[in-house]
Amino acid sequence: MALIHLSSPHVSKANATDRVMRLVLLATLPALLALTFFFGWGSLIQLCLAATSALLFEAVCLRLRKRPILFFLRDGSALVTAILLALAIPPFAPWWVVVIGSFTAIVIAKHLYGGLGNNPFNPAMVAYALLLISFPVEMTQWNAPFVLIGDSWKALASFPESLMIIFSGVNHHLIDAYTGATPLEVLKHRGGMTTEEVWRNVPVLSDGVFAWYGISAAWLMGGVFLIYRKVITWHAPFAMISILFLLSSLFYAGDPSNFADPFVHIGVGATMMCAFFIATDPVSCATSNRGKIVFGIGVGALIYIIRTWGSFPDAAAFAILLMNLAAPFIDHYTQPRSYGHRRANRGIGGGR
Amino acid sequence: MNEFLLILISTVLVNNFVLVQFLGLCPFMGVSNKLETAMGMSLATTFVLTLASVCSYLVYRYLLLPFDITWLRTISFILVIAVVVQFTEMVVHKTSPLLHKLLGIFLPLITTNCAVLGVALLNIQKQNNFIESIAYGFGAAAGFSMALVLFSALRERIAVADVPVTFRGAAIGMVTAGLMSLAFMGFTGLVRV
Amino acid sequence: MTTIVTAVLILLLLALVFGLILGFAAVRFRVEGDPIVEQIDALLPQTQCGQCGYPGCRPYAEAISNGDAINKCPPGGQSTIEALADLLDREVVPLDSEHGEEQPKTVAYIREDECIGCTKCIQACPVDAILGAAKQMHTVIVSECTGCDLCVEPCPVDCIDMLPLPVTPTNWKWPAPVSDPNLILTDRGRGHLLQGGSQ
Amino acid sequence: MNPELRKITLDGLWHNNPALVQLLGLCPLLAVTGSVVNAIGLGIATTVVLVGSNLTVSLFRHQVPEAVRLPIFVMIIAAFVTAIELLMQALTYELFLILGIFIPLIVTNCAIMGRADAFASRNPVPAAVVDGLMMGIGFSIVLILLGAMREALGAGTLFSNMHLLFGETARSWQITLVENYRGFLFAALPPGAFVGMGLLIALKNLIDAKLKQRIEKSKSTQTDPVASKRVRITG
Amino acid sequence: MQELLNSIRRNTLGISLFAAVTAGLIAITQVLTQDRIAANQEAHQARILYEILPQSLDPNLHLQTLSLPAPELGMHEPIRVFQSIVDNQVQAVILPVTAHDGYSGDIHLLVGIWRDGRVAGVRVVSHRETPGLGDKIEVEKSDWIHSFDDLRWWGEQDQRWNVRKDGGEFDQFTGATITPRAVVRRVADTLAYFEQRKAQLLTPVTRTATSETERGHPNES
Amino acid sequence: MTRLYSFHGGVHPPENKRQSLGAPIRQAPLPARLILPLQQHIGKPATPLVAVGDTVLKGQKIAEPSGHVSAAIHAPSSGSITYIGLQPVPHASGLESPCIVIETDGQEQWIERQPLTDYQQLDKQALIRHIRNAGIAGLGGAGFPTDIKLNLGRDHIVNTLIINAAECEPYITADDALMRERPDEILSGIEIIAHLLQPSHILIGIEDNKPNAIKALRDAIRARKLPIDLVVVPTRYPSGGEKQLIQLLTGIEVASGSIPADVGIVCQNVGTAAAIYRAVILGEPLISRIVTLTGFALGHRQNYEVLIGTPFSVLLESAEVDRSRMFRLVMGGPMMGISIEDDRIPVIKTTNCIIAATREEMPPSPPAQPCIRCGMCEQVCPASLLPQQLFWFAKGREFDKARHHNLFDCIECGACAYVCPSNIPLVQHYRFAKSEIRNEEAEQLKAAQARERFEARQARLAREEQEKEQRRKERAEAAAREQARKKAEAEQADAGEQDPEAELKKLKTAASIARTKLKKARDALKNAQEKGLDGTDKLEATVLQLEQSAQAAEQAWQNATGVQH
Ligand SMILES: Cc1cc2nc3c(=O)[nH]c(=O)nc-3n(C[C@H](O)[C@H](O)[C@H](O)COP(=O)(O)O)c2cc1C
Ligand SMILES: Cc1cc2nc3c(=O)[nH]c(=O)nc-3n(C[C@H](O)[C@H](O)[C@H](O)COP(=O)(O)O)c2cc1C
Ligand SMILES: Cc1cc2nc3c(=O)[nH]c(=O)nc-3n(C[C@H](O)[C@H](O)[C@H](O)COP(=O)(O)O)c2cc1C
Ligand SMILES: Cc1cc2nc3c(=O)[nH]c(=O)nc-3n(C[C@H](O)[C@H](O)[C@H](O)CO)c2cc1C
Ligand code: SF4
Ligand code: SF4
Ligand code: SF4
Ligand code: SF4
Ligand code: FES
Repeated sequence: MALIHLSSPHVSKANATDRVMRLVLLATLPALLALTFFFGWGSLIQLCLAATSALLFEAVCLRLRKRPILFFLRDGSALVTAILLALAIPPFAPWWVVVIGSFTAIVIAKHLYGGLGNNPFNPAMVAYALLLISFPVEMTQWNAPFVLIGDSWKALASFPESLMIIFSGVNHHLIDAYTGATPLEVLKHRGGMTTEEVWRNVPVLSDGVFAWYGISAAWLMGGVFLIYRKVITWHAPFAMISILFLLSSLFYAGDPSNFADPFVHIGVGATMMCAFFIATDPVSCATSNRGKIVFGIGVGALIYIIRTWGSFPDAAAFAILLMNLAAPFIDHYTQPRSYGHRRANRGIGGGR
Repeated sequence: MNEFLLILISTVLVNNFVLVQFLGLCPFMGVSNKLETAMGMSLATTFVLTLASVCSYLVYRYLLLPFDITWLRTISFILVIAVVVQFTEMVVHKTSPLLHKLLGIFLPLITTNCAVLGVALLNIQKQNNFIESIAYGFGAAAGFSMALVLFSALRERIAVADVPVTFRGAAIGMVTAGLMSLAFMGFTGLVRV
Repeated sequence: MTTIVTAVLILLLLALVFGLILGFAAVRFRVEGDPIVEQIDALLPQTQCGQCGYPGCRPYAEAISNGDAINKCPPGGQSTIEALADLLDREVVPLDSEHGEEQPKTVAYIREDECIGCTKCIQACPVDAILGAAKQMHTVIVSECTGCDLCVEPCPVDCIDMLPLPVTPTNWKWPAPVSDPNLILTDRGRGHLLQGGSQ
Repeated sequence: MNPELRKITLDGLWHNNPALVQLLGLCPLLAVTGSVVNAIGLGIATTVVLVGSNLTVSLFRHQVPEAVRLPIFVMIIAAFVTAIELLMQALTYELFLILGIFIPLIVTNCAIMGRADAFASRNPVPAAVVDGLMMGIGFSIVLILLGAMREALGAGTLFSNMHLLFGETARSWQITLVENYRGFLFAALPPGAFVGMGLLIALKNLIDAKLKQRIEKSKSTQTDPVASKRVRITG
Repeated sequence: MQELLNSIRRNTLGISLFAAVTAGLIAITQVLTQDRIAANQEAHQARILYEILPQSLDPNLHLQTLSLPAPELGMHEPIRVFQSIVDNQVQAVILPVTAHDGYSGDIHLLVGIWRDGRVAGVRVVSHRETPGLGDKIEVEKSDWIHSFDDLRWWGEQDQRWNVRKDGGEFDQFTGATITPRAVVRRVADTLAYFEQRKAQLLTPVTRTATSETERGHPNES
Repeated sequence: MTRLYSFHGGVHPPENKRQSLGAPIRQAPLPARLILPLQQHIGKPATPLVAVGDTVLKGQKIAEPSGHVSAAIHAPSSGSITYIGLQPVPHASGLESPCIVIETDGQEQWIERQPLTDYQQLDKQALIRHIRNAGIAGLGGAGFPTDIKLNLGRDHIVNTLIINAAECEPYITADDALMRERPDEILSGIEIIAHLLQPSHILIGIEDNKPNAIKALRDAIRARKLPIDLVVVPTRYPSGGEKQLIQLLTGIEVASGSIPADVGIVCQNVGTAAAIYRAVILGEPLISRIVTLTGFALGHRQNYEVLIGTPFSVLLESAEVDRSRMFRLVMGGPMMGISIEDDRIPVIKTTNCIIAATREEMPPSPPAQPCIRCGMCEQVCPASLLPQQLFWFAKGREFDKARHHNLFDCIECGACAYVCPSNIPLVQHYRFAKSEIRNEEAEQLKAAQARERFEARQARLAREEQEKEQRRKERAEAAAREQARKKAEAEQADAGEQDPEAELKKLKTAASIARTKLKKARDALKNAQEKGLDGTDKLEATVLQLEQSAQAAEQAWQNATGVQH
C-alpha cells in the first residue's frame, strides 16, 4: 500500500524535462538544415563533435560528483547546449575549438555550479564568448555561403574535404578560398563606405545576404514552434526583437549612411537564434514574465550598443551574459503581484 | 557634457574598476554575500571614493605640485583617505549603529580598498582636471557599485544552488567574477582610450 | 636637504590638521553601549544552559559581539549559527563539538514517586520551570522547560529524565521531501556532513 | 620550533593564507600575475613591506593613540611602500613599469593593513615579524602559482623575462613548454585571472577536506572523551 | 571640554610625530635614489629611439628635439621630433605618431626616416590590440614591423602602401587586417608629412632638451 | 446573468467524475464501531462529555466545543462508549490523536430531536447557538466551525453570500450528487444562512461540468422563486478554492491575511448549507455526510451517505474493494487529498471523497529532476506566486526570502506540482518551509518567554540575596544578644527529644542518596572498564567505600523504622 507522508497532488501531467529538451532539439532542426544547405557539411560535423564531447564531459562530471550518470544524461540538456554551441561557431572551425567550447560550457559554466538548473550563466554562451576572446582568428573565419562562391551547392567543400579542414586544418588554401567576413563584420569595418555603398558593393551583402536571411527564417520557424508547444513564452523574444528593431530604426532614420538598417540587425547574424533559443533559456533567464520582458529589452539594447559602438560585430553572446548576470537582480524587482496583495513585493527584503 | 558621459561609460562599463582594472576586489569578494549589505557598501564606497578623489586632487594640486614633492603623493593621499574614512566611520557609528555593524570590518577597510587610492593615483596619471577628477571618482564608484550589487544578487542565487562542496563559497565566487568579467569584455571598444 | 625639510613640513602640516579633526571627532562621536548585543541575544535560544562556556545566553551574546566564535551554542544548533553568521556577516561554521552536540529538543520529567522533595532542582532551574515546595514532590511545567538539563545533575536521587517531546498531529512538521537517495544527492546536504565531521 | 611561532607560520602559509583564505590583497594578486616574473617581483615587494610594517607597528603599538590608529598605520605602510617604489625605480626600472600602479597600491593591499591592525598591533615584535614574513611568503606563493598557471596556459612559457628582476643571465631561464603555442588568451585576460584564482581556492578546499578526512580517520580509532567546557550557571 | 582638548592634543601629537618621521624617511630615500632614477628614465626613453637609429650614429639623439604642429597626422598638439645630428647635419629624424583606427584603441608609433626619405625603422611604443592577433606589430612578437625598413613613399598613387588584401605589398596577419592596415596607413601618412615638412625637419636644433625638463615620455601627450 | 471574471492560472486535469455518478446516493452500512476524533475541524479540539461505559443515543452530544473556535461532536448512532483515547485519524502525519469510540447497538435510537421550524421568528443568536450545538463545521474543505462564519453580523457587513458548488477537484462528486438529489435541502439551508446574514446578493458558483446538478438547482430555484443567481463557471481547477471562486464571481481579491468577510463576502459549501437545513428544520445534528467512493480498485464507485466515524475499511468492503489492486488510498481529491496508509481511520466531517486508486491510475511519481526554472508552475499558480523561487528558497532553507515571496499566500492547491516537468514535489517543499517557519516563530516566542523568566529569576535571586544579607545582619545582632543572655543562664538541660517523624525521613533520604551515589559510581566503573580506561582501581575503591556507607545508611533507616513499629 501507499507510503505515508506522500504529499499531494497525487497525479501529475505527463510532462517531463527530457521531453522539453527534445522539443528544443527538434526546433533547431530547420536551422541545422539551413546552415548545412548554405554553408556545407561543417555545421553537421561540428554538431556531432559537440554532442559527443558534451555528453562525455557531462558523464565525467556526474561521475566525479557521484551522481547517477544515465539518469542525468537522459535529460538532454547537455545536447541542447552542445547543439546551440555547435551552430553558433563557424562551420569550419578546427575540432579543438568546439571541444574546448564543450568543456567550458559543461564543466565550467554548468557543473561547477551544480549542474542542470543551477547555472547562472548560459553555458553555450559562456563557451562562445570564451572561444571568441581566446581564439579570435578561428572564431571569425566564417566561410562564404555557396551562393557567393559558385552557383550550386557543389561549390562547397565536400564531406571528406570538410572533415579534413576541421580535423587536420592543414589545408589552408582550402580555408582561404572559402572564408570571408560576415555581413555584420563588413558593415562594422566598412572603411569609410556608407551603408548604402556597402550594400551595393560588398558581395556578402549584395548577393549573399539571402543565405543569412534564410538561416534567420529557419531559427524563427523553430522559435514559433516552441512558442506553439508552450515550451517558451513570447515575452523575452518579443521584447528583444522589438527593442532591437526600434533602436536600429531610430538611428538608421537619423543617419542612414552611418548606421546599419534594421533588416540587417534583425535578419542577419545570431539575432533570431538568440531571441528564441538563447534569451529563452529558462535556467539563466529572469524568472517572472515581467522579468523576462526586462531581460529581453536588456539583451536587445545591449546587442545594438555593442554591435554599433563596440568591438564585437555579433554581440549576442556578450549581451546574453551581461543580462544573465543581471537576472537575479531583475528578479528582485519584477516579482509579480500575488493574489491578495495590493502591491508586488519588490526589491530586497529577503534579508530580514 | 559629452566628455563626462564618455568618462562615465568608460569607468562604469569599459574599464570597470573591479572587473577589468582589478581595483577594489577585497570588498567585492567580501561584502557580496547579501544584496542588502552590498547596497550599503556601495553607498559608503561611492561616498568615500568621490570625496577621496576631490581631496587628493586638492592636495596634489595645491600642496605637492607647488613644492615639487610629488613623490610624497602615495603617503599624503593615503593619509587623506584614511582620515576621511575614519571620520565617516565615526559619524556612521554614532548615527546608524546597524549600518555600522552591517558593514562590519569593511568600513575601516574602505581605506585599504585599492579603488580609493587607485582613483587618486589614476587621476594624476590621466592628468584629469578638477571636474574630471570628480567625474572619474564618481564613475569608478558607480562601476564598483554596479558590479558589487549585481554580483551579490547573483551570489544569493548561487547560495541556493547545488554547488560542489569544493567550490562552495569563495571559489565559485571567483569563477563567477571571472564569468562576469568575461561578460564585461563585451564592452571593449565602446570608448576608445 | 631642503627637499627633506619641505617634505617633512608639508606632511606635518597635513597631519596636524587631521589630528585636530580626528581628535575632535573621537570625543564628539563617541559611541556608548552596543545595541548589537541585543540582536545577538535575540537569536540565541535562551536555554540558559551554559554549554557555550558562559553563564547564560546574554554573556555569550556579549562575547560574540566582542569577537568570540559563533559556533558554541549546541541548543541553538546549526540554524542559530546560520542566523548569527547572517547577522554578523561571518562565515557559517559547523558547531564546535567541544561544547556538545546538537540534540533533539527534550523536556525534563520528574518521576514523582521517587522525588524526595529536596528542592535542589528548583535551585538549578534557570527559568523557574519546576514547581514544588520543600519536602513535597515536584513537577516540571512542560511549556516552560527549555530542556537545559541543568536540573538533572543536582538531583540526589536521579529521578529526573530528559525526554523528547511527543509528536502529535498538532506539533507535527512536514518533513523536507527526500528524493531517491541514489538519484538526487545534493551537495548541500553532503557539505554539511563533510564539514560537520563525524556527526 | 616554538609552538606559537609554528602556529603563526602554518597560519600564514596555509590555514589563514591571506590570499586563499582571507581573500585579501586580491587586486595585485589578480592584476599582475600574467607572468611569473611579475608575481615574484610583487611578492618580494609585498613581503618586505609586510615585514617592515609589522615590525614598526609592533614596536610602537603602545604609543599609538586609538583614534588615529589607522592613519598612523597607513602612514607607516605608505612610507615603506614609497621607499620600495623608489628603490625599484632605481634598481629594476623595467619591472617597475610593468607592475605600474600596483606598486604604490601595495599600500592599500588589505592584507598588510589587516595584519598590522589585527596582529602586529597586539603582539610582541618577534611574533609580528614572523607573522609578516609568513603572510608575505604565503601571499607570494599564491602569486607565483597563479602567475605560473596563467603564463603557462596563456603564453606556453614559464619564467620568461626573468632578466627584468635577476639581470641578464636570467634571460636563459625561460622554459618554453610548447613550441609555437597559439596562446590561450583567456588565461592572460582578466576573466582568466579570476577563474584561475577560483581553481586555486578550490584546490585548497580539496586538500583541506582530504586532510580532515585523514585526521578524522586516525581520530576515530582513539577514544578521548571530549572535555566539556560547560559552565554551571545555577546552584 | 577638557576631555576634548586632551583628545585633540594627544591625537594631533601622535599623528604629527609619525608624519614627520615617515616623511623624513621617504625624503631621504628619494634624495638617495634620485639620480639613479632619472638616469633610468632617460635610458628607458632612449632605448627605443636607439633601436631605430644606432647610438653610434648620434649618442645625443634623445636630447635633440623639435616641436612641430602636425594636424595632417591627426594630432591636436605639436609632436616632438627627435633629430639625429652628425656633423651638424640632420641625418635622420624620428617622429612619434599615433594611429587612431586600430582594433581597440590608439597605437603609438615611432617612425624613423633618413634624410633621403627612406624609412629607418618603425617601432610600436604602446598599443591595446588583441594579444595573439594584433600584437604581431610588436617587434618582440614578429618581425612584420621590419617590412617597412628602407622603403620609400612615391606619393598618393603609390598602391604598394597598403595591406595585401587592399592590393598593397604589406602582409596582413591571419584574421587581423585592421591593425596592420592602420599601421601601414599611418606610416605612409608620416612619410607624406616628412616630404612636406622636410625643410623644417632637417634643420638641426641646438640642444633644447635637458634631462631635467624632458621628463615626460615621448608619446605621453 | 452576472458577469464572470477570471483568476490567474489554473489547470484542467482529467476529471474522472463520471465513474461515481452512475448510481444514486446509497446508505452506507452501520459499522460495529464508530471512531470520532475530537478534532475534526479547525480550532481547539472538543472536550468529551461522556465516559467509558456510558450509553449514548443517536444524535446525543458527546463532546462540546472548548473555546470560541471549536465544534461539538454528536453520536452518529446509538450504543455505548468503549474507549476514549488515541486512535489513528485522517491526518497527513498518519499519527494518532484522541478519539471517542462507540460500540453501536444497531438500534439507531434517536435522541429527542429539537427542530426550529419557526426560526424566522427566533432571535438570531438563539439560531446561531442552535447551529453551534449541531456541531456544524464547513463540509467543503478546512472544516471551519460554521456558526462563527454566520455570526459575523455585528462586526462585518455581509453583502454577498457565495455558495460554493464548484467541486473543482477531479474524482469528487459528493456535492454533485447532493445537488442532483436534494436541491431543496440545499436551498432551504441557503435560506437559513441568508436569514442570518441578510446579504444583498446570493450567488451559487458551479462548474459547467455538472449539467444535471445545474438543472436540478435551477428548477428548484425557479420553483421557489428565490433571488439567487446560479453562475456557471468554466471547469478549471481550483475554481472552487474560496478565494478563487470569489475572484471568479465578483472580481474582488481577498487581501492577504484577511478573511472574505472583510470584503463583505461569506462563502459556504453546498453540503454545509444542507447540513444547516437538517440541523434547523429537522433538528438533526451533523452526524453524517456524503462521501464519494471511487478509484478503479473499487467494485462499486458511487456516493454514499456515511455516518461520521465510520472506518474507511467498512466503506471499502461495502464498495467491494480489490485489495490486491489498490495501490494508493487517498482521502480527498487527487490534487489536495492526503494519502492514507491505515484504512482503519474514520470518516470525519471534512471527508468528501475516498479514492482507492490502482497503480495505473496514480503511479508513483518518477524521481524528481532538477528545477530548470521553466516557469510552467508560475503560469498555473492561482495565487500568482513564483513557485519556482519558493521552491529554491525552501530547498536552500532561505526561509526569509521564501516569506518575502509570499509563501504564506500559497493555498497548497498543487497546480504547480501537477505541471512541473521535473516532477518536483513542490507542495511538500512549501509545507516543509511553512512548518519550519512556524516552528521557528514558536521557538522564538518560547525563547523570549524563557529569557523573561530567566531575568525575573535573576532579579528575584538578587533581591533574595539582599534580603538574606539584611537578615543575616539582624541575626548576628540578635545572636550577640542571645549569647549574652545564655551566659547569664548558667547551665540548662539539653534540648528535648527530636521529632521522630522528621528523623525517619532524614534517614530515608540519606539511604536513598547513598544508594543513588553507589549506582552512579557503579555505572562509572562499568563504563570505564568497558572502555578500558586506566584509573579503574581507584573507582573500584570508591565503589567499595560507597557500598559500605550505603549499607550503613540502609541499616540505620531499617533500624529506625523497626524501632518505630
Ligand atoms: C576578440 C577579437 C579580437 C580581435 N582583435 C583584432 C585585432 O587586434 N586586430 C585586428 O586587426 N583584428 C582583430 N580582430 C578581427 C576582426 O574582427 C576582423 O575579423 C578582422 O580584422 C578582419 O579581418 P579579415 O578582413 O582578414 O577577415 C579581432 C576579432 C575578435 C573577435
Ligand atoms: C486560522 C483561520 C481563522 C479564520 N478565522 C475566521 C474568522 O474569524 N471569521 C470567519 O468568518 N472565518 C474565518 N476563517 C474561515 C475562512 O475564511 C474560510 O472560510 C475557511 O478557512 C474555509 O476555507 P477553505 O476550506 O478554503 O480553507 C478562518 C480560517 C482559518 C484557517
Ligand atoms: C484549492 C482548493 C480547492 C477547493 N475546492 C473546493 C470545491 O471544489 N468545493 C468546495 O465546496 N470547497 C472547495 N474548497 C474549500 C473552499 O475554499 C472553502 O473552504 C469552502 O468553500 C468554505 O465553505 P465551508 O466552510 O462551508 O466548507 C477548496 C479549497 C481549496 C484551497
Ligand atoms: C527553451 C530552452 C532554451 C535553452 N537554451 C539554452 C541555451 O541557450 N544555452 C544552453 O547552454 N542551454 C540551453 N538550454 C538547455 C538547458 O537549459 C541548459 O542546458 C541549462 O542551462 C544547463 O543547466 C535551453 C533549454 C530550453 C528548454
Ligand atoms: S549554550 Fe546556547 S542556550 Fe546554552 S547558555 Fe549558551 S547561548 Fe544559551
Ligand atoms: S526543568 Fe530542568 S531541564 Fe527544564 S528548564 Fe528547568 S532545569 Fe532546565
Ligand atoms: S515547473 Fe518545475 S521545473 Fe519548471 S520552474 Fe516550476 S518547479 Fe521548476
Ligand atoms: S500550490 Fe501554492 S505555489 Fe503551487 S500553484 Fe498552488 S498556490 Fe501556487
Ligand atoms: S587588494 Fe585591492 S581591495 Fe584589497
